[in-house]
Amino acid sequence: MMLPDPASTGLARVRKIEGSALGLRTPAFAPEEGAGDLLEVSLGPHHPSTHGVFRMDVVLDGERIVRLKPVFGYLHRNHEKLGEGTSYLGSMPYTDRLDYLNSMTNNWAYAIAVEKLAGIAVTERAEYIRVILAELSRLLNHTCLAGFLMQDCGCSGTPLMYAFREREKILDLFESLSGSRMMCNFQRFGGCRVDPSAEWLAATRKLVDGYGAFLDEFEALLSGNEIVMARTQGVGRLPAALAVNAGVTGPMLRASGVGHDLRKVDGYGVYPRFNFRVPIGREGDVYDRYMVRMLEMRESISILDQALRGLPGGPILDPKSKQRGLRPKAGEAYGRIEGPKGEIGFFLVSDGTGNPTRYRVRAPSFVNLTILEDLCLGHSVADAVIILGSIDIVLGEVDR
Amino acid sequence: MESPEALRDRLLARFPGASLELVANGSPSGQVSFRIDPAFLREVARFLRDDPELALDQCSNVTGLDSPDREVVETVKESQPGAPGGPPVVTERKQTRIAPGHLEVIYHLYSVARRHGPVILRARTGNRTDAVSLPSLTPVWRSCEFQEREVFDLYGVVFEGHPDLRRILMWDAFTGHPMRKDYVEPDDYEWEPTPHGDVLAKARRHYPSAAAPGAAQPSP
Amino acid sequence: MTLLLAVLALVCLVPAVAAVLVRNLIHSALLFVLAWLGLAVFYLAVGAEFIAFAHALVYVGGVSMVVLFAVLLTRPGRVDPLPPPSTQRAIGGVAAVALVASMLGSSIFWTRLPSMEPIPMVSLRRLGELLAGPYLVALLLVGLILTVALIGGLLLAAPRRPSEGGDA
Amino acid sequence: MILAAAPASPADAWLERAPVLLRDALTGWLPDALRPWVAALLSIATILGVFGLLFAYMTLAERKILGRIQNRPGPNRTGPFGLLQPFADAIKALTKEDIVPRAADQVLHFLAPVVLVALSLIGLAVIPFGRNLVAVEMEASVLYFFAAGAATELAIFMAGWASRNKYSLLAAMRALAQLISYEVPLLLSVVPVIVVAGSLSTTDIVAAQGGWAAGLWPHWHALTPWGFSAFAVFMVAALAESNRSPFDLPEAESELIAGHLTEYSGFKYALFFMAEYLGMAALSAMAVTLFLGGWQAPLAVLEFIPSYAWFGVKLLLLLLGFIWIRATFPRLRIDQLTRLSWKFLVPLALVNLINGGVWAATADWTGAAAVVRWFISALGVVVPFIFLARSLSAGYGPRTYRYASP
Repeated sequence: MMLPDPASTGLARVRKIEGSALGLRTPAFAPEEGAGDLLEVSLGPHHPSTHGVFRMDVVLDGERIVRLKPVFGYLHRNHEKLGEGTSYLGSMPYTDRLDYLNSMTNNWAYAIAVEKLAGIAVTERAEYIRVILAELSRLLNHTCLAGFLMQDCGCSGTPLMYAFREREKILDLFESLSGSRMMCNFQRFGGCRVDPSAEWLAATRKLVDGYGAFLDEFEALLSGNEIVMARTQGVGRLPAALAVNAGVTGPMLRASGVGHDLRKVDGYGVYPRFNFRVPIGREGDVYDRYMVRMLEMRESISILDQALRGLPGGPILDPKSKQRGLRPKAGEAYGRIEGPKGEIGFFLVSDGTGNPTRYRVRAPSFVNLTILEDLCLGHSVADAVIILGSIDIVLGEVDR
Repeated sequence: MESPEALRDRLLARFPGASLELVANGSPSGQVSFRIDPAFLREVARFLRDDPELALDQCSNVTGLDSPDREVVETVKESQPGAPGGPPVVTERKQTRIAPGHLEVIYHLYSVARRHGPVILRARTGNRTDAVSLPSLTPVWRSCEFQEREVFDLYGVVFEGHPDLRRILMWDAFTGHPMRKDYVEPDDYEWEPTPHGDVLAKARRHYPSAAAPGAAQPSP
Repeated sequence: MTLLLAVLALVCLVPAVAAVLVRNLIHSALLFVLAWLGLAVFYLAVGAEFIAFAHALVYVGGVSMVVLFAVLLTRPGRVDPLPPPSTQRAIGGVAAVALVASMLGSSIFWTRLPSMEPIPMVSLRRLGELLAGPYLVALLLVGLILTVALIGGLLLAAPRRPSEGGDA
Repeated sequence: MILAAAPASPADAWLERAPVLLRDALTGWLPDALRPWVAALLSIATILGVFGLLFAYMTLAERKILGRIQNRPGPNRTGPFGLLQPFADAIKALTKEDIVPRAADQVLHFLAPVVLVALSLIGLAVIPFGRNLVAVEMEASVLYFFAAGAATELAIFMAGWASRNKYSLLAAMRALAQLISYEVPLLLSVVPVIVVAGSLSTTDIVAAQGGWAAGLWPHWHALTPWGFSAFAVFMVAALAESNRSPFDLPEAESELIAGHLTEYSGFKYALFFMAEYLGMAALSAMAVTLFLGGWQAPLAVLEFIPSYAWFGVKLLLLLLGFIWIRATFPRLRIDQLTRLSWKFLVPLALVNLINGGVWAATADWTGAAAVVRWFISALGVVVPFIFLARSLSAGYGPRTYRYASP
């Protein structure tokens, strides 16, 4: 067995947050006190459960984790620097590659930031289409996540395959609308690129109507499964105060019992017109994170139903809005929306030229990873894998 | 939430001696920000977090911003006494001057409890070379931990009091800060130069010290 | 038969000696497993089927696991920077050989075997009846002593973590 | 076959005696001294051939069934319905490069798969596959079977430790912990069968399960309350012993890459794969022998079907159960795995020991007393089960969720 030197690996570092009892109980690490042999294992970057090229530098006492450092950047291509060298419109397709499961919401977040920066209004019909696509994207993301999470729990692919069957249907919709399954490049400043046809809307309606039945089936198989509950309940508890302080957003924050949903808080787009609820958890453990997403999908179905029914006519793009050669006045804007993984925001600084001087992506996966170590300490390797799975990261977004 | 001006006044009253400046925003977004003296940054941040009316409990976004040194061309008017009795002769002379650059860190604060925001804080380093330290806000908001590491990695701002300031996206042996405006990207992305014609020539240009045959490892 | 016994003796003794000599603890544990297996085959060769299989089950299946676990879980002690001087090693070797030889010799020369009559074959059923009948108390006592020893060993070996516990 | 023409005793049927006749035909011309040796070799060859083919088609069946459960077709390119897939896999495994890590313990790394396959195979020697089909008859054959199987995890440990890979090492530790935990309920669940049958010999145990109550209800052990409980404990422990989902912790793919298999490739990897299936088949065969009446037919009228066919059907059904479970369940965590064994299976098996003893002591109860006997035995299963299951699943359960106030 390998014995890491505690001084060199920084094991003795105890992290604490000032001012309040926010800090999780970080086991004070004392290598000389009967802790047994320590084993330093590098989980990743080539590991089946790290959801991409991601590494966890883990120090184990038996199977108990006494230190865990996330290491990433393997997919780093300096997305933000690319944004500085590209026109405002030119960055739109790049945003697809951030969270490559949810290009629709990435597009929307970027569009909102630019619209704020340049003061562009969005047409009514486009707002509805955006909501429809964003909620489809949310369904897609949460379904996939549930499948991946179950895979991390050790299911032999069955839930994942069920999830992917539904994902394919949504991807087919995206493809028939935007021409691409995953890299949609769909939103524009002040609206969107293609007007959905009546057939597309009918197909979407069919999918939305059938999705509840899929969720019922999925939940009947998994949510009450004894082993799933035993594996996920009480694992990776995240207290609400720490979650807020650590900038955790999205379903993960809500699982900890904080009813914070930007669709309600910011009320962007036309979300205030829809009637939906925000499910929140109590324990903040992996099971809550899973269940909050399952319940959120039900609300998404309701939103989709309302949006499809209330979809107004009219143009999808303000004819006065400018796409190419957009030169916003010097200034800055931070725009954010509630992406499926949490708050996705874009911070843009313009100096009056055609390219932004600063193009910053606030990626939810990246910020949510901050507390990975706190969640995993004291748990076993098997738990670390599902805790990571329940955080829901996409490395395209973490590494940028 | 109170208006930015009112907040500025309140902060100034609470922290006398702090230089606090309201930075206007030319864009329609209207998101104004506060530029704060780094010496007071952490105190102000903690006040903003703990003040019951503001309760800015979430630091959503941490961003670096690079303003390189730039040449400023100024027109200097010099008046010399002209002919006696007559008006002084004004000569205009163009003078170029190097305005020192700086690195800036921007924090976007929101309140989850009271559902308002953003309140934007900015702090500047002294310059871009040796005085690049700023106080870390990670002790105030955990969400700054990785984001400040990223700013350190990509911009080179050193955060005092950060618990674990290491590179986060680039590898540990990397030198330089790629998000700075004056960063020049390498000609060759191969870590070990391949000894083949053009690539070798490129590598020589890029790693002059290692170009000598037999050099084990290029050290950029 | 003698040839078979000689081969079996080799199969038992060579791994046993090797187990003592090799430096790698895991290797010596596995060599012991081999020696135990040889012993099981020996029992089988002399017709004690039950003992042979029970021996394999308990030693190969159970004891070896515990030994391996113990080897893996114990913290390697401080390794001496230098091996002891050769004179010391020689003295230690001679002492060990003398000790073993005297024990073996005494048991071989001074043990009085009651008779050289062939031992009657005991059927498995008879063995079970004997163990569950006349020797039941003895069997239970052995079980009790082993249980007490096991619990005692656990208590002694359990790591003391005063501040630990809770929801770990 | 015409029923009326069936011979008086099913043991005399031509099909039933076919394997024996075949053996006699093959060895009949040999001198007497050689005959038992050649017969033994023939048994070995038959077991190797049959179980080798079973392994090949089990892998295919597993992939096909998993595929169907997961909305996909499974292998269907090689041969009709993918029937040649196992052979293609075998050729691939044989021709692949065998990579051994430089730091590995070369000898143990090589020995581990060999030992594992050998140990998985030798247990099959004492299984009575049919009325006259048992390779080795011995008095303590049940004990022999478990003694042979006990060392399999030792081979897994060797593989994990010799690879000098941290994942493999963790897998080795897990394999040890799993073995120590599950060997106990596995053996304990067998003891009542031995008590009731009064023998350690597999042929005697199968013979004890012959006959039917009221001509309909076979005397199989699994069809009595204590026997059902023992059967369930045995099968759960067998799942763990053969490292199958949901107890596949040593090779937990989502946690330890492939555990002890991480550093194995090519044919050695295939040997591990083979050992897994052979072990699974051996344990299932033992379960059939101990609890499901071995080669006995379920109904008297069905006895015209040869006994080895019945054995095969039962064996395949159990193997199908293994596959089905793999497709359905998530994996347990190591502490839950050991807790399940020590806090649930072992107490259950211990209670069942008494239950089986009572059953054996009351063997002469008839009429109304037999109903009482059944009732007592059922009580001895249900009550501890409810009690233990409650304590095992304490602390978790379905939850209700709130919605944020707008």
